[in-house]
Parts: sequence; structure tokens; C-alpha cells
Amino acid sequence: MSERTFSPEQVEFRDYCRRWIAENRPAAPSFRLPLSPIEVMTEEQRRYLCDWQKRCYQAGLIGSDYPKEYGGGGHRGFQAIATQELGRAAVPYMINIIGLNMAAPTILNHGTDEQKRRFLPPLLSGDEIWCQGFSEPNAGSDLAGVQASAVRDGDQWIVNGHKVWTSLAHFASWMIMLCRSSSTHKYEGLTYFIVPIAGAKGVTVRPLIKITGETGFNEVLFEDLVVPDNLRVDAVGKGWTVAMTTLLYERGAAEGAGSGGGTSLDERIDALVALARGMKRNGGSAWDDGVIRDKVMQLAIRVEAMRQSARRAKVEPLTEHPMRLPLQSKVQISELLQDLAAVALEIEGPHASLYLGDAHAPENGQWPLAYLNSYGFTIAAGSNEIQRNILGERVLGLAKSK
Amino acid sequence: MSERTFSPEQVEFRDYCRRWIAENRPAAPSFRLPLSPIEVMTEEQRRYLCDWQKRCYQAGLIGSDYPKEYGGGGHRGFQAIATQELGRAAVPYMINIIGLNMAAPTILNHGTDEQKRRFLPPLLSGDEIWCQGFSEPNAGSDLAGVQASAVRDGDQWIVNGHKVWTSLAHFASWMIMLCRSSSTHKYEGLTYFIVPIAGAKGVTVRPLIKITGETGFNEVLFEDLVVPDNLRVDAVGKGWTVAMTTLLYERGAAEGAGSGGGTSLDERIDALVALARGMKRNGGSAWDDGVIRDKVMQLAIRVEAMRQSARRAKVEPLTEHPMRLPLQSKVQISELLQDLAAVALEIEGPHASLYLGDAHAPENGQWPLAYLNSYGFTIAAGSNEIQRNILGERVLGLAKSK
Amino acid sequence: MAQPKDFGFGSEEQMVRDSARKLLKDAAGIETLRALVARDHKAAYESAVQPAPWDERLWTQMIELGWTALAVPEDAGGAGMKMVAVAALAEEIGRVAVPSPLVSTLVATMVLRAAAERAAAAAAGSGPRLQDPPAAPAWLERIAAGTPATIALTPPSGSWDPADTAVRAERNGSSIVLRGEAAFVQDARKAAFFVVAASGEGGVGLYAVAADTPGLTIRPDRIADLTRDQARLAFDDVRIDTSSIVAAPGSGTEVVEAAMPAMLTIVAADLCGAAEWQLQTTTEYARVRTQFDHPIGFFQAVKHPIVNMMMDVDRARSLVYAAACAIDTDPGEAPRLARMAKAAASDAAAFCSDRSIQLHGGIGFTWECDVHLYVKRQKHNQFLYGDGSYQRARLAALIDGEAGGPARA
Amino acid sequence: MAQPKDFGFGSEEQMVRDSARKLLKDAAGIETLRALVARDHKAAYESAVQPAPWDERLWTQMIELGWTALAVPEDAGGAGMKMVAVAALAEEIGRVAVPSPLVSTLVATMVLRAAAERAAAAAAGSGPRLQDPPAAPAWLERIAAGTPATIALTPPSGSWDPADTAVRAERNGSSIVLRGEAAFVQDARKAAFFVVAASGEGGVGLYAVAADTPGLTIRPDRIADLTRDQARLAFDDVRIDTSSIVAAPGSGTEVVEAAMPAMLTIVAADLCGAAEWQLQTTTEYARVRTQFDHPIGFFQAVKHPIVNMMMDVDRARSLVYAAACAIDTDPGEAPRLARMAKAAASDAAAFCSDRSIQLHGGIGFTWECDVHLYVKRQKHNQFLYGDGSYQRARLAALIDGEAGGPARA
Repeated sequence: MSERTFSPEQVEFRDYCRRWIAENRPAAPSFRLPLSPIEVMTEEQRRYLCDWQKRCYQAGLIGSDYPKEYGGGGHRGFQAIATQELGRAAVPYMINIIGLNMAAPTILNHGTDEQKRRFLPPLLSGDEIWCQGFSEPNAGSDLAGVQASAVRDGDQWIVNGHKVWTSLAHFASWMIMLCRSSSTHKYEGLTYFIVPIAGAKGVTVRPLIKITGETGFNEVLFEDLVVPDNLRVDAVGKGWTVAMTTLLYERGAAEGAGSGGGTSLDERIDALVALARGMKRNGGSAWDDGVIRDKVMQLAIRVEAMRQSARRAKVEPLTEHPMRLPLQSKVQISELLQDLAAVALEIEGPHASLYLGDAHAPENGQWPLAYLNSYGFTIAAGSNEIQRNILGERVLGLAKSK
Repeated sequence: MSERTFSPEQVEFRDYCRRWIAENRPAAPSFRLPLSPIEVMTEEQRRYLCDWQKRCYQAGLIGSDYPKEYGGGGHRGFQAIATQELGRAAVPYMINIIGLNMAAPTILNHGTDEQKRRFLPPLLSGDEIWCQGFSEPNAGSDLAGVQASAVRDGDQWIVNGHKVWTSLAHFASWMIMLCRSSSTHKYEGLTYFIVPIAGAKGVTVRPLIKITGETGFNEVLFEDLVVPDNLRVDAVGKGWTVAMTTLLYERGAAEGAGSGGGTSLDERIDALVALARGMKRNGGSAWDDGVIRDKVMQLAIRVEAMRQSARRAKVEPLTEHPMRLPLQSKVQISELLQDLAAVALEIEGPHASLYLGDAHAPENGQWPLAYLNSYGFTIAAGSNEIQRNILGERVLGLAKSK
Repeated sequence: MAQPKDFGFGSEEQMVRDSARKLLKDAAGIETLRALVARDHKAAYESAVQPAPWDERLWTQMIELGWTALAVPEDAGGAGMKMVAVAALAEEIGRVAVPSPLVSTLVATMVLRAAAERAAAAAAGSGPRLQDPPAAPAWLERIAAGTPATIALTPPSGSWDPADTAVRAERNGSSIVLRGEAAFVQDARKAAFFVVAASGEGGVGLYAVAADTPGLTIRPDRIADLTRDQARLAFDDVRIDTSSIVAAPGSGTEVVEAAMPAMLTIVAADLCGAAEWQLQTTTEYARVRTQFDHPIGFFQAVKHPIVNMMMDVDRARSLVYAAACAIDTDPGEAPRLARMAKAAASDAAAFCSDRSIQLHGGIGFTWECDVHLYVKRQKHNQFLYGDGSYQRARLAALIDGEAGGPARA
Repeated sequence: MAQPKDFGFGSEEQMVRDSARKLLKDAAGIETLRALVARDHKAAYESAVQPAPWDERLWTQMIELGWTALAVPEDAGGAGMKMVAVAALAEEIGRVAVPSPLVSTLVATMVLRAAAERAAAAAAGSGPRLQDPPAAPAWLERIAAGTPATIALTPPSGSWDPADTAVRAERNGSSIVLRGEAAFVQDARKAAFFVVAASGEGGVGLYAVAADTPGLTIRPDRIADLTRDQARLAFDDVRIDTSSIVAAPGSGTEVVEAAMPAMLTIVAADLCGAAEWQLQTTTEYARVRTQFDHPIGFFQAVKHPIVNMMMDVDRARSLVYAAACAIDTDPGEAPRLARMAKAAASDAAAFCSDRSIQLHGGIGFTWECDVHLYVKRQKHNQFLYGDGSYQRARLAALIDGEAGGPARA
């Protein structure tokens, strides 16, 4: 974001955002807010966060760049400003992260006008929560191995199957879902749907417990769910293409920030330095330890590089293959978050044993939690092993590993 | 080697070795001796080193544990002592390293009595130099993909093919060679031979130039070479099994030490510390740099662990799968040597640019040379990628990556 | 290297290891562990006070098999077994990740042993005279008889140097008063007494304090690892007598330093046993789990990391037995080898933990999969007494302190 | 981050880059390079004096295309192009690994530019008054006109801090005498003059010294990299006059510090270009080379390292243009971003070099395979002005020096 190149409108909007946030910052909740929206578990957390997203939406800080007719602000280059200001202010994140970061851009890119009018406004306002149904028990990392079936029946589809890793499904009205509409072709046999979750007949949502001891992500079972054809996204057999679009936007989800604030990566680096300065290690502070300094700086470099690569990806003369940088971001961010947490534990030393809610845990024990949760990002949405296959095959043209 | 458990004979032998080495240490040559025997290039180097090996052999410091009838000393537990004393004394290495470390043990394990009587004595004395013919232009890392053919013709074999990476072939009388005797089975189609090199009809030795600019390893072409059947090692179709035995003993070759001295890994660690103490880095010495200290200590730990694993491999109750430790040593040592050299370059900083023979190069520029040569060990004799397949498949029972 | 080729691991040591393997296989399998510590995720992490479940019946069996007496010198009623036997036992404990005070008790034993040796040396006149009779042997006898114990040497800052202790000792006449805090006390709620480092005039001393001594409060930490408990000890005018002085003021840091190689070796052995479980479990999963029409172990992105796990474990395991053997036969080598063993084991545990989750894929991220139980135990032990880079910093300091290269420093 | 979204990389900069790509593709292909530097392995490493072959005709074309004038300010007869253009040019040079004095000349240009700016500031009264007329512009004009130059700031110890220079300057009247040694001078045998750091009363100054000045001896090093030459300069009573004083005594270190971000960015860009060649070449080999009935790129043990090479290169490349853009538009950010760029590029080069040999297998170990030419150039640049961990140590020091976190320090 180059403030130097701001238009007068953008400058004005930035100032407006700052004012509005200053005046409308929500009171800290009496209960713990999880680190990331995909860990939201309780009804009181949901209500608090939905209320916050709605107010941001009404104030124009969410959906700013979406067309007016789809419930957006109809601006250009406003959302990044609002997002940045929300981030700087470190206010709560947007709960409808999967809707905002994955469903909305997918629908905008591939959906019908009818779908856009119907789904985008309540998505942006947070009135309807969204979840994602890609992973399956037997297709964890082989996304194209999806088996949940959609069988055409006149102008509707009968959906059966089993999805896992569906964060927020326990609150969700809708799911973006990848289904197998034909078993003859692996990739061309996939079709992409919007399917109802809350209260829908034939849908069962079961919470799964994570290694952290948190719930907050689910498995969803479909038994003869009836889905009208007008909830199909893009053409029959185009599911893989649409899913790739969705994954391109998942970045935000992995970062745990969402389109609306949360801790920025820069802030996490600052936090590591502060943490290291405060921790005793081998006679001095951890920050005096050359190895710790080196590791923290390696992370700082990766954070900066990610920001600069996102910037370079938009500069055509400085990019080769158009997918070369975008397809890297999932691997980069998920591994960065993992290494960040691992280094934080090293800095904490014995304090790394202290878990969430321990009276003496540094930063309330968030780092051991973040470390465990980081595997959600390196495993989900196409494990990083598969991401590397995709990069090698689609970008570099190496032979398919399967 | 536990001196505490030495028998009186061993103590006496150790003292004898020390005395003999002290009295017979060869005069430093007027020319440069390469870091490792497989880099020996010139005739004067060969003569100097062959003479040294012969004197060690005659003194009983080489072949000490081989049976008397095969030209050995007929002792038990003497060779390790002699090797250790030669190592401590940092005298020149044994030039016939491939003979000593690979051919001799293979022949002893799989050869006929006739073969042992014929080949072992001149091998131990260094009168006959040996080389190894496993790798081929199209079977670099796929050892079982060997194409050099041996076609039976009565009681002899006709050998055709092309071997690469044959260090010392330009001096060698004999080669241990893996040939394809049947194209129907990949593994069972291999047979192992002893074949003549020097002066043999149908054999051409061509030097290859390494990335270091050194020659010292070759390609060997075979055109209708006639090999009598009594030079076959073990049964027809048993070649793969015999080759595995050979590779088990290659360890020494990778270490560049050979059965008789050279720089020990401990000495290389000491050298790194000394180097770091002498190099300026960021205001202090490189040894004051926490990152450098950490990296050198990581290497020291790997060196010690390798020694202790070799020790543990012989203690049945502390090992699981019998091949688990032995099959690791090639990967471990080759990567250790590579990382050692890479860290040495980091310590040297700008001095790492100075190559062999530069007046101001630390340690005469050996480290940049050692770094480049280290790839010989990670690539040759089954690349480390293949070694990891073998470990995963043969030791852990994972599915063959073929 | 003046040590027996076979690490001195003979038939006696093998018997200890094999009987341990047998008992633990029957009494502490993975199902038992899961039922014991992971039945309810809410209870595990959200109870007001974190539960610290352990199998006291199993503990009785351990005592009957003589595991607490194992490392206690014979003259204190113990079996006086070699360190290689203790290491093998700790390795088996790690392999099953069983919650019990055994490892903490073995560690406390090592400190008390060092204290007793020093006191004996002093009595023999080869050290400074003592004003009080040596108390360590009596406490060792209690351990031999089956009393669980643990050490409390570490201040809230987490410094591993007992000289930094945050407990003060004040003596008047034959009674000593302790004030302050000790943190990161392992298995505190299972121990019957603590070996406490406290500073006072004369320097740091070590004191054995019964868990039920008035003025001593045990404040449980909330930790990630479900296979142990950890606590802070608050000393509010805790009054003890001279029979509690296991290391006289001024000798405490030296005693701990003497015991440190054994302490590091025990934790490193525990790490190795657990890492081997992670290796075997991940290997088994890679054999049976199929994707893209192959068992995932077919793919080098799975196979090669597993092979690297194996090589890390073996590196660490070889160093553990080398360190243990040095403690038995070649003490001068022990500090270097023990630091190396803890460094290698900590790094192996970190890598094996990382890959064991990742390679299990989605299932590995769920509570129902046992992998997380070991990951959390490994992360805990990785940092206990200092992680890999901490140990390497100490190794480099050893080199600066002495002549010769690292490989023999 | 107050910088243009597109790094300010517009049509002009693109034209420079594209014309460079075209010329170098035609005039400096891999066959040309091999024929130039690697025809004879004995000559390369065993001649009494190591040869330093370069294509002087190509150099003339570079001058004609205005590459030496590119970074020279317009008021000194240059094109005064942006740093992003200079970075793009350096990247193209690295991609073909062509031996030429261009990179060294660009680096010298950056130091002279910083010197000229400081002198101008001084003249404008915003700095200490100067006793001599500023000489830097005149030397910049020579470069613009096509004179190759290089810097000589580094003592034999290899310290990158010009304050440690091993050259002494002694002034009497209008003449200065230089005595001592400068080491690690890049392309010394191709340069027509050197920018030398020398200490004297008043502190470290910078002096431009023609290569043929009496008393100056160029002693070529024997180096591994065949795509450049490096030498030591011996100054035996080298007499120069005030027209050689490009930075007055006391201002030398400051000037070099001001130029350092640009110096680091140029070398980092060179590293990125060469790393991209290593990536593409290794990728191509993995596509065509078949083993086990598959192109080796089929195997994840080959595919995934190549993908990691790509991610390393992209990380570094993004930082290079960020640093260059900061130098153009946001100087406060430049030191941090340039150190990051050099760190990332050095590490990327190290990894790409390592894998480019290993994944080429047997052939990659032979002289006939071009891979080694790039590996040696990369190892050289990896350490020039400090490798990855050196840069990170400086970055951490930046944080200690300033408020705010590393990401904005």
C-alpha cells in the first residue's frame, strides 16, 4: 500500500476509517477470544464477533470494493485501506473469514448474477456464516480425489458424502462444496456447489476435537441432501478450476487475519523480539543469543519477502509464469506461521511448557497453542507436499508425480 | 576402541605401531598430495604412495587381521589399532583405498579360495591397484539399472559396456565390476566379476575432469573383453547381493581416510575451530559468532554420533534391524563431509574465494576444493536420494519407490 | 575413548530393560495411556486445576521391580546399577510415555548421589570439613524403599543454573528457614519430597523438603504435556532441620554440576524412546494409509522424511549410551557426551514430532489420534534442562574452557 | 511502506532490461562462456598466474548501450536512471554469468555517487566545509564515458568495515602518499582506476587511484570463480594529488555506509539472476533425464527441492526490487531491505548451487557440465560484502539501534 499514491478519496477514506475505528472500538469481551476465527467455538463468541462484523460492514469497512448491487460499497482500492487500518488498530477479526476470503471472491468470479445478489450481501454483513467443504477423510491431501457425490436428478442434485476440516460449520448457513459429478474423469468429474447447512435435511454437523483440545472444526455428513441446480457454481465439470480460485484466496485464512485485521505478521515478529528480550537464556537474555537473533531475523526476512512477493505478483514485467508467485503463498504462509511458533517456543525455553491460561505463561500461553494449530494450515487445503507437486508440475512443467 | 579392554598382545602391538611409525614416517613429498586417494593423478604421487603402503604392509600395519594364507597377519583386533595409530600420526593414506575398503572385504566374503589366494596378497601390499565399476552414464543413481553386459561363452564371459566414476582406473590392474548377465530380471539379472584393466585387450580408460579442475576419476569402455569364469564372484545372478556387501564397506572411501590414516574427522572439527578463531567476522573472530559456534558444534555432534553408532552397531541388544545402522553410514558421512566444507567456507567468508594454491588462502585453499569434491560422495555409489529409498524400503519396509 | 566397546551393556542391564519392556507393554499400552490422560479434552485443559492422572498401581509394581532402587548406591540400600541400565529404563519409559514419578525420582537420585559422594569425600578429608552429618544417604534410602522424589532447583526465570535459585535459606542453630519460589518442578504432585536449591550465607546448598512440610505450597502449572505434572513451589517460612541438608551451603552448584551429565542423559534417553515410538507409528501409518493409489510411504516426500527421522533417532540414541557409559567408566568424558546426547535427542524429538503430525495428515491433527500425546511430551522434554542450541552453546564453552578440539574437549 | 506499488519499474526500466537481455543472449550465451573461461581446466587453475579472460568487444557494446552511464547522475554526464533499472541490469549479468567489469563499475559508481552527494551537501553548507574541490563528479564522468572502475576498501583480514582499511594516507601539501594493502578487489585486472579507502589524520578518506599509478602493484589471487578476477593491491608510496580525493578524510566510512544498500542490492540482483539460471537449468535436466522409467522430475526427491529452489529465488528477487525501489523513493527503508535482499539472495544461491550439482547427478560433477561455472560464481558472491547470517546479524543490530520491530526497523 503506497500512501504516496493515494487518491484524495483514498486519503479521506483512510482518515474516516481511523476515526470510525477509534470511536467504535468494541469493548473487550469478558471471555477469551481464540487466536483465529476458525477456532471460534461458543455462542457468546459468535454473537460478539458477528455483531462486530456487522457494524464494520454497515460502516463501509467490509465489502468496500464489492459492487453496490451486491451489497458492497462500490469503490476501488478502499478495502485494502480499511483492512490495513483494522489491522493496525488490532481490533477483533471478522468471524465470517471463510465467506469473506474464499466464498465471496469465488462467487464473484464464477457465480451467476442471481447468486451474487442472493449470497453476497448477508455474507459481507456476517448475517450468514460460510464454511468450506473440500477435504474428505480419504482425500485429505489429494483434493482431486473428492468422493462426495452429486447426482443430477432433473433440475436438482442429490448430494451424499463426508467432509472434514469444515471450520465454522457449526455456525454456518452455507458451504462452498466440491463434489464428484462423474467418476470417469478425475479432474473434469468435479462440480462446485453452494449447499445449505444449518437446518438442512440430510446434513449432520459433528464437531471434531483438535490436538489443541479445542473444537472449532467439524466433520459434515450428507445423506441425500437435495440441492437445486441454481446453487451450482460455474459449469458442470468445472469444479477443479473453481476450487483453484478459492484456494488462491485462502491465503488470508491461513494468516488467521482475515480481511479484517487480527495480528499482522509484522506484529508477530515484533512480539518475538520483545519475547526474546524478556526471556533469560544461558546467562543473558534470549535476544543476546546469536542463534535466536539469527532465527528471528530469518523469519523477519520471510515476512518481508512475502509482502514484497504479493506486491511483485502484480507487476507483470517482474513476473514470469502468472501462477508462479500466487501458487507459492499457501506453502509460504503456512510454513512461516509454523516456524514462527516453533522459534517462539525455543525463545520461551522451559516457559514453552506453560499452556493457554496458565498464570505465568508468556503471552497467556498463546505460542504452544499457535504451534499446534499451525499444522492445521500445513495439512489442510491440499497438504504442502501436494502444493509442492502442484508448483513443480503446473509452474515448472515437471512430470506429474501420479 | 577401548584401550582398557586391550589384551596384552594388543597393547604390545599398539606400542609397536607407534614405534614403527615414528621411525618410518615418510619424508614429505616435494609435490602436492591430494586430499583423498581417489584424487591421485600423477605417476610420482602413485609411486610415493604405493611405496608407503608396501612398507606399512610389510611392517604388518595393513592386512593385520586377514588370514595368513591370504597374505594377512592372521591376527584379530589388530587392524583397528594400526588404523587408529596411522590416523593419529597423520601419515599419508593408503592409495589402494578401493582395494582395501571395497574389493578385499567383498572377495573375502564372496570369493573362492583360489580368488582369495590370488588377489588378496598383492592387493594388501599395494602391488596391484583396484578400481570399482558400478556407475554407468545411464545408471548413475539406479545401481540396479546396470547395462554393461556379460554374455556367457563356454567357461568365459564376453563383457561390453561403459563405466564411469572409476577412480584410480588409470593405475588399476583390476576392477570389481557389476554386469548384467540377464535382461529378464532387474536384480537377479546381475552378476559380479573381477575384470583386468591395465593392458587388457578391449579395455579403454579415459580420464574425466571433475568440477574442481582435477582429473583422477575415469570412464572405462569395454569392447568384447574376455573374462574367464573363474573371475566371477559368487553365483550367476547374485551380483546385487555382492554389490551391497561392497557398498557396506565403502564407508571408508567416503571418509577419504581409507584403512590407513589420513585426516580424521575429529581433526577436521579441530581445524574448523582453529580456522574460526583466526578469521575476522563482524568485528570479532568468527568463533565469537554464536551462529558459527552453533554450526561447528552441530558438526562435532554428528562426528561423535557417527563414531558411537559404529560402536553401537556391534552391540546386538542396542540395535534393532541389523542393517539399520550400517546402511545409514554412506548418507551420514557423505553429507557430513559436505556440510563440514560448507561451514568452513562460511567461516572463511571472503577468503572462501581463494582456491588451491593461492598464497593467502587459509589452509592452502583446501576447503573450497573439499566442498566441490564432497559432491562426489553424495552423488556416487547410489546417490543419497537412492540411499534413502533403500533405507526406507529395506529397513522400514515402506513401499518401493522403484 | 577409554570405555568398553559394548557400552558395558551386559546381561544384567538387558534383564532390566527387558523386564521393563514387558511390564510396560502389558500395563502401559497406548490404549491405557489414552484412557488415562486423554479421555476428556475439556477436563484435560479446562478444569480449574489441571488433573495429573497417573497409575499408582503401576507405580507400586515399578517399586517392586526395584526401579527406584536401581540407581541408588548399594551402601544406601540400592542396587547400584550402571548408568547404561538407568538410560535403558528411561528409554522404555519414554517409549510408552507413561505418567509416573519414576524419571523425576531417578533425576533426584542422581543429585542426591552426587551430594553423598561429595559429602563422603569431605568426610574423608579430601574436601572442606562439614559442620553437619551428611544427610543425602538417608534420603537415598527412602527412594530405594520406593519414595517418589523430584528436584526443585530452578527459579521462575527458567535459568538452569542453580546459583540463580529464587529460594533463600536462613539458618539459626539447628533449624533452617526457606523462603521464596521454585518453578518448573517436574511431577511435583507425585513426589513425596523435593531436593531444593537455596542460597544463603555460605552460598547455595541443597535441602530435602517433604511435600507436606508446613509453609510449603504446591501451585500446579497448566501445561500442554498430559503425561506429567509440573508446578511452582512457594516457600513461606518453611522450617526444616539439619537432617535435610543434603549439600552444605557453598557446595550446591558443584553437586548439581556433578549430577548434570546423568540428568541430561536420563531426559535424552526418555526423548529417544518416545522418538522411536513416533518413528514406528509414522512408518506404520505410511505403510497402511493409501493415497493416489499407493501407500503414502511410496512417495519420497513421505519416505525420505521418515528416513531422516530414523537417522536422527539413531544419532541421539548412540550418544545417549556413549554418555551413560562415560558416566560409568570415563567421567571426564561425561559432560561433553551428555550435552551432545541431550542436544541430539532434543533436535531429533523436535523433528520427529513435527513430521509425525504432518505425515499423519488430517487425522494427525485430531485429538483421537495418539500422535499429539507424544508430541506434547517431546516438546516438554526438548526444553527441559536446555534445548539443542543451548547445549551446543555450552559445548562451545567447554572448548573455550579446555585444550583440545570439541571431539575430545 | 511509502513506495510505488510497481517498484517504479516502468517502461524505461523495462527497455533497459530487455535490451540487456537481447544483447547478452546473442553475445554471452553459455557456449560463449564455456569457450571463454573453461576451455582448458589446467590453464584455468594451474597456470603460474590465473588467467582472467573477458570479452572486450562485448564491453565496448555495453558502453555503447550506455550501461556504465546508467547509474551516473545526469549532472555528471550520466543517465541517472533509477536503482530498479540498475538492479534489473545486474540481474541479467548474473543470469549469463558473463565476465566483465560492469558489476564492479556499477558498485564503484554507487560509492562515488554517495561521495559526490555528500560533498555537494558540504558545499551547500549543510555539512563540514571541505578544503579541496569535490573530485567525485570528475571520476563519475570518466565512468559515464566508459572507464571501468572498482572499489578497494577491504583489508587482508576481510573485514567489510572500511574503518579497518589497511591502507594509510599521508598528506603533504597538495599531494597524498598511500601505503599498505587492499584485498578482495573485484575485477582488479579489468579496472582502469580504484576507489581506495585509506586512513590518516582526520580519519578514513576515499581516493581514486589510476591502475597505472607508479608504486601500485596488482597481485592477482588464485580464485575458484572463473567468471571474474580478484586481486590484492600493494601500495608502495603511491603518490596522488587532491584531484583524487573523492571523500575527504573523516567522511569515508559514512560515504561507504550511504552506498552500502546499493552495493548489496547490485550483488543480490546478480545472485538472483544466476540462481534463476540454476533453477531453469536444473528443471530442464529433470524434465529430460530419465531414470527408473521416469523423467527424474517425477520423483519428489527431485521435484520438491527444485520447487524450494524456486521459492528461494522468488523470495530474494522480491526483496531485491523492494530494496532498489526504497533506494529510489524511500531511503530510510533501504538499509534494512538491502540487508534482507543480500541475506535472502546469498542463501538462495547457496541452496540452488548445492541442488544444481546434486540433482544433475554424475554429469553435474564433471567439468564438461556448465553447472560448476555458476556454482563457483554464486559461492563467490554469497560471501561478498557478507553472507546470509552476517547480514542477519547486522539486521538484528539495526533493531537494537532503532525503535520498532524488525519488520519496520
